[in-house]
Amino acid sequence: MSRRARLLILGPALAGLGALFAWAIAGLPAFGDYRGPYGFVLNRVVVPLRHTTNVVMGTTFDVRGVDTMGEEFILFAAVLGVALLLRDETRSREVERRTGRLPNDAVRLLGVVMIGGCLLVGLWLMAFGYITPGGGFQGGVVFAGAILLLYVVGSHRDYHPFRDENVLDLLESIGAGGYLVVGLAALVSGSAFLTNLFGLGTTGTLVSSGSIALLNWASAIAVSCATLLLFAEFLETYVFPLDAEDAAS
Amino acid sequence: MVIATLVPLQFVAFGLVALGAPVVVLTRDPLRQALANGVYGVSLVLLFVVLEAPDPALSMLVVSGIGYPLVILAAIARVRGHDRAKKDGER
Amino acid sequence: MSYLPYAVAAWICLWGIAGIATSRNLIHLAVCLTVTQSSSYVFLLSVGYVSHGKAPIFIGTKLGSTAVDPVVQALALTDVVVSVAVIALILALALDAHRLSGTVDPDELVDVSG
Amino acid sequence: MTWIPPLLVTIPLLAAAVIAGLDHFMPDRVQDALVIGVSAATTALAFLLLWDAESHEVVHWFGGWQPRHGVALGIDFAVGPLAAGMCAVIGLVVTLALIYSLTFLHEAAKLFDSLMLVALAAMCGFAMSGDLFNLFVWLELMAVAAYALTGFQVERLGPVQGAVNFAITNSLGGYLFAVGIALIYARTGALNLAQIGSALSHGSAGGLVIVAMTLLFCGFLIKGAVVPFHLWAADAYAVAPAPVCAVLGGVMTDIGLIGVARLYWTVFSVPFGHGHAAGDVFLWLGIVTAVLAGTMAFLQRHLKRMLAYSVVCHIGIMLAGIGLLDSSGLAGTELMFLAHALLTAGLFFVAGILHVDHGLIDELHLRGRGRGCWALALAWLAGTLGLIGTPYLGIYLGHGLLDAGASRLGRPWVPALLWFASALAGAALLRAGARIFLGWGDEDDPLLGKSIEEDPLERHVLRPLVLGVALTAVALGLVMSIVPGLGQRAEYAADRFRDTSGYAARVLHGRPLPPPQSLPVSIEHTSLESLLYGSSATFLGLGLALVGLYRRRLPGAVSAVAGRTVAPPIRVLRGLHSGVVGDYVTWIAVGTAVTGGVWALLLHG
Repeated sequence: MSRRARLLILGPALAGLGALFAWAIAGLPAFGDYRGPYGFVLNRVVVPLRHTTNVVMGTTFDVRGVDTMGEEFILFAAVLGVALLLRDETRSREVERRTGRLPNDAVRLLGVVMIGGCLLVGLWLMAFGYITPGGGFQGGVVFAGAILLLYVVGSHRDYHPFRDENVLDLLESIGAGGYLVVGLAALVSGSAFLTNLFGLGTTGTLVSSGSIALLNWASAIAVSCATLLLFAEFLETYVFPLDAEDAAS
Repeated sequence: MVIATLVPLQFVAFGLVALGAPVVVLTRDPLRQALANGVYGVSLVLLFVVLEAPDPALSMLVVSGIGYPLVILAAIARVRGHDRAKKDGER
Repeated sequence: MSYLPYAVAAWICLWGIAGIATSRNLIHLAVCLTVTQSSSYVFLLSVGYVSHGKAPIFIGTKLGSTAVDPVVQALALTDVVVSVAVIALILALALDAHRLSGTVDPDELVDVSG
Repeated sequence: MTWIPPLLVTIPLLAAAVIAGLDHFMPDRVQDALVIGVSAATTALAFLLLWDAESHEVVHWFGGWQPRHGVALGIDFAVGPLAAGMCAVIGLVVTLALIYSLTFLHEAAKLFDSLMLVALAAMCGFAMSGDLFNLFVWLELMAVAAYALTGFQVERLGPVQGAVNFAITNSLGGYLFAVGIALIYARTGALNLAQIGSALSHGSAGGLVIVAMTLLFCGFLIKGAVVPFHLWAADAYAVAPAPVCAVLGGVMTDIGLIGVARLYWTVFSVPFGHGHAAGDVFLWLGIVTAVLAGTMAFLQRHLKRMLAYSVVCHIGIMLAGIGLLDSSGLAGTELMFLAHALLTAGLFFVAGILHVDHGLIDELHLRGRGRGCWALALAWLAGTLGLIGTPYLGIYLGHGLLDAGASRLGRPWVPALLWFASALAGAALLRAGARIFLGWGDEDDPLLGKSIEEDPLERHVLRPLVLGVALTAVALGLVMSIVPGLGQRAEYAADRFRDTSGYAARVLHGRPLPPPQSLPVSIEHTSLESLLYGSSATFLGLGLALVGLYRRRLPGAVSAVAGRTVAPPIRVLRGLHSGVVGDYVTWIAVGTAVTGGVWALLLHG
């Protein structure tokens, strides 16, 4: 159908949807008047039962840990999918990669400081996720971002060991598979899948919360590698050579 | 029962998000849209913070600060690079 | 007034759908999809908000003090990851489309129909 | 045996991770063996689970978070015979597809195998999950795997277009579903399906619940390719490699319907179960889908696209079965799912073999080229008759149960329309078969649109292997109607599936199931009516196929009248399937708004 016809049909349809939304909203409890019970119950039981101060992370990695397992694999499948879809692109682009080294030492120094900062922030987010806000996903993305900065600031070679996709593939699988293995360990020992088996430790410390910590680290590894692999698929062969070209002309 | 009202800061955050969405959608140029989407992402982060949701806020921050821009910009660069290469070829 | 947050979420959703349906560029369209999805985060987090509640992180606050719903936050976290996965795939497809047909306009990207 | 349900998900996922991680260290043979072994093991476990679920509800609370005082804390897999049966069929189809692709796909095998296993795990998780958000997670996981698999053949535009349309429409469906979750969560404060149901049993079910229901169901209907949300399906299924088509068309689309049934009978039958309004919408959507897609199938010349529309047609019939809202209809849907999954997979396999043999996928180009391939011809013909529902073949028994349900509800016109639709889709397949394997009919037919060709993925396959897989799939699908005791068990499974309060008691309070009475092991008989319908649908299909083949030999007056009356609507219909994703999204918005509006009128007050 023509674009005009599409707009003519879309308009009333969106108006109808808007009316439905309005009707639904009229029946919602007022903002700020959440009535529970699910969230309230978890706020009460998770800290004493799991020795984690961050109930959101306790929910993500323990009470609703299976959702997070699915989430890890959504990212995992997306990485595989992007690799599958872009395999022609990377194959046809056998041109040598230009390295475009940044000449200015001051810029490099700034970059190194930023990388150090990002790595630390990433690690901190991963490590303290089940105590304060943060966690494997956020930390993993920041960590991957830092390694990518290394690629931008440093020469291509600096990035190389991390960009070796065999290693990244393996690490990602260890992360995602590790999550499953922690869950299966509980199943083998006769409890339910993903049961928190390990010592719960003291609330508020890094060794608290039992297998939540393990799952958090597993997903941190998986997310870091997945993000790096995604970036590698999208970036490595194109953007930087292009920039170097721009700089040269 | 608590009478539910919006704190002023929440009001501002919701307002920003409500403004941001049409701006992102109506910016038809992908590069500018990527920029607008970044600003929209920040307004979502602010909203999540004032809704007492630090974990989603952090997650949104890393996604709209690192994740989205990198893939979107890379895609734009590739598409433009192809176009340019093709133009060069025609010449 | 107390319904404004939900109205904002619905507003975002409708704009996102309008953007997807009328987009002339797959990269633009992918971003519009994330806008539509952001509606679900806004809905979720607004729904779980408790007036004068604090974040569900109990450091230095005693257990049982008013806190907002942690469940919707966990759901929003998962939702964010889903959006990254989907945008990456759609952009990869956009690149393929561009490589094969020289365009990223979904209206022109028609190989078979009917 | 509550340890089985998580294994159905984790075993394939773990294998996917191992394959992706160890790609460079693992010999190809080992990888092949691992993939097929894991998929077969998952299938075997699903059959074990099916046997176990006969006598009780297999409930697994992840992390050991059992409900406290009837409040669910964690996520559960709650498996009755229906869900377990679905998992078994899913596993079977995926295993067959993986064996088929052993020699069919050499390129990018690691990525392909991993993604297929991820899809298998996600579908099993979806069939078993008892938690609303967890359903969303599995839905997205299977979708992400499927988008990439659809675009597998990246050197052609068609697969990219199909994958783009698939990805955008289904992602939008997922987001509508997520908004629906937020709305229903605001009302009930629960995510466990049984608990949402019990929360809805008190208080009024106003606009909020109706709108949430609309968004949730529309999310599933987009996945399930129901009119007007079906437009992406033909684009996507026509272009994926044959083994992927078999999985997508055979089980992944249909699973959206399982979502519809699960959601209706655990949640929305509580507030709306006293009337028939919710079901009537499904019934009508199903009928329209079946007839429209049957017609579209008849207008195709690309074999996989024709099969895609045939899938959508049967989706419509199955949705109508759910829409009857009784055990008979649901049991019919269940049996049709089983037979349809295997038969469709078999026919996609045959289309793939033809494509490899001749490098062609267009019915008209293939005319007469299949002469002498008796095994292929037999598989195609038998599969088609099974899909039409010729008495005691394939989907027949399921259709028979559906007929019985419809006439018990006093709607005898429902079966007539549905049989007509399956005859239409079957006629298209019969026509193609006669043209390809017998060389009948004209060489060209402008009715079928412009020619479409594509290069096959692979030219050197181990033919006995792929042929054997195709024949196995068709044979298994064909005998579904005469497996002794299957019909009775399907009805028992449907009874249990529909028992909303019983389900809630078993899941939330751990109440044991009363010991089921022993079921007879005999072939279920159908009414005389169904027998007549089945035979006449077969003859109608044959007749229509002949008309399609020899259209030009009709008397001039007949074809003139037909040209005037039939041509304009066909042109409109083709125009609607425009292949443009913006149009598809517009129709999704229209469909959601209209569905919500209808429910608002019927259910409010």
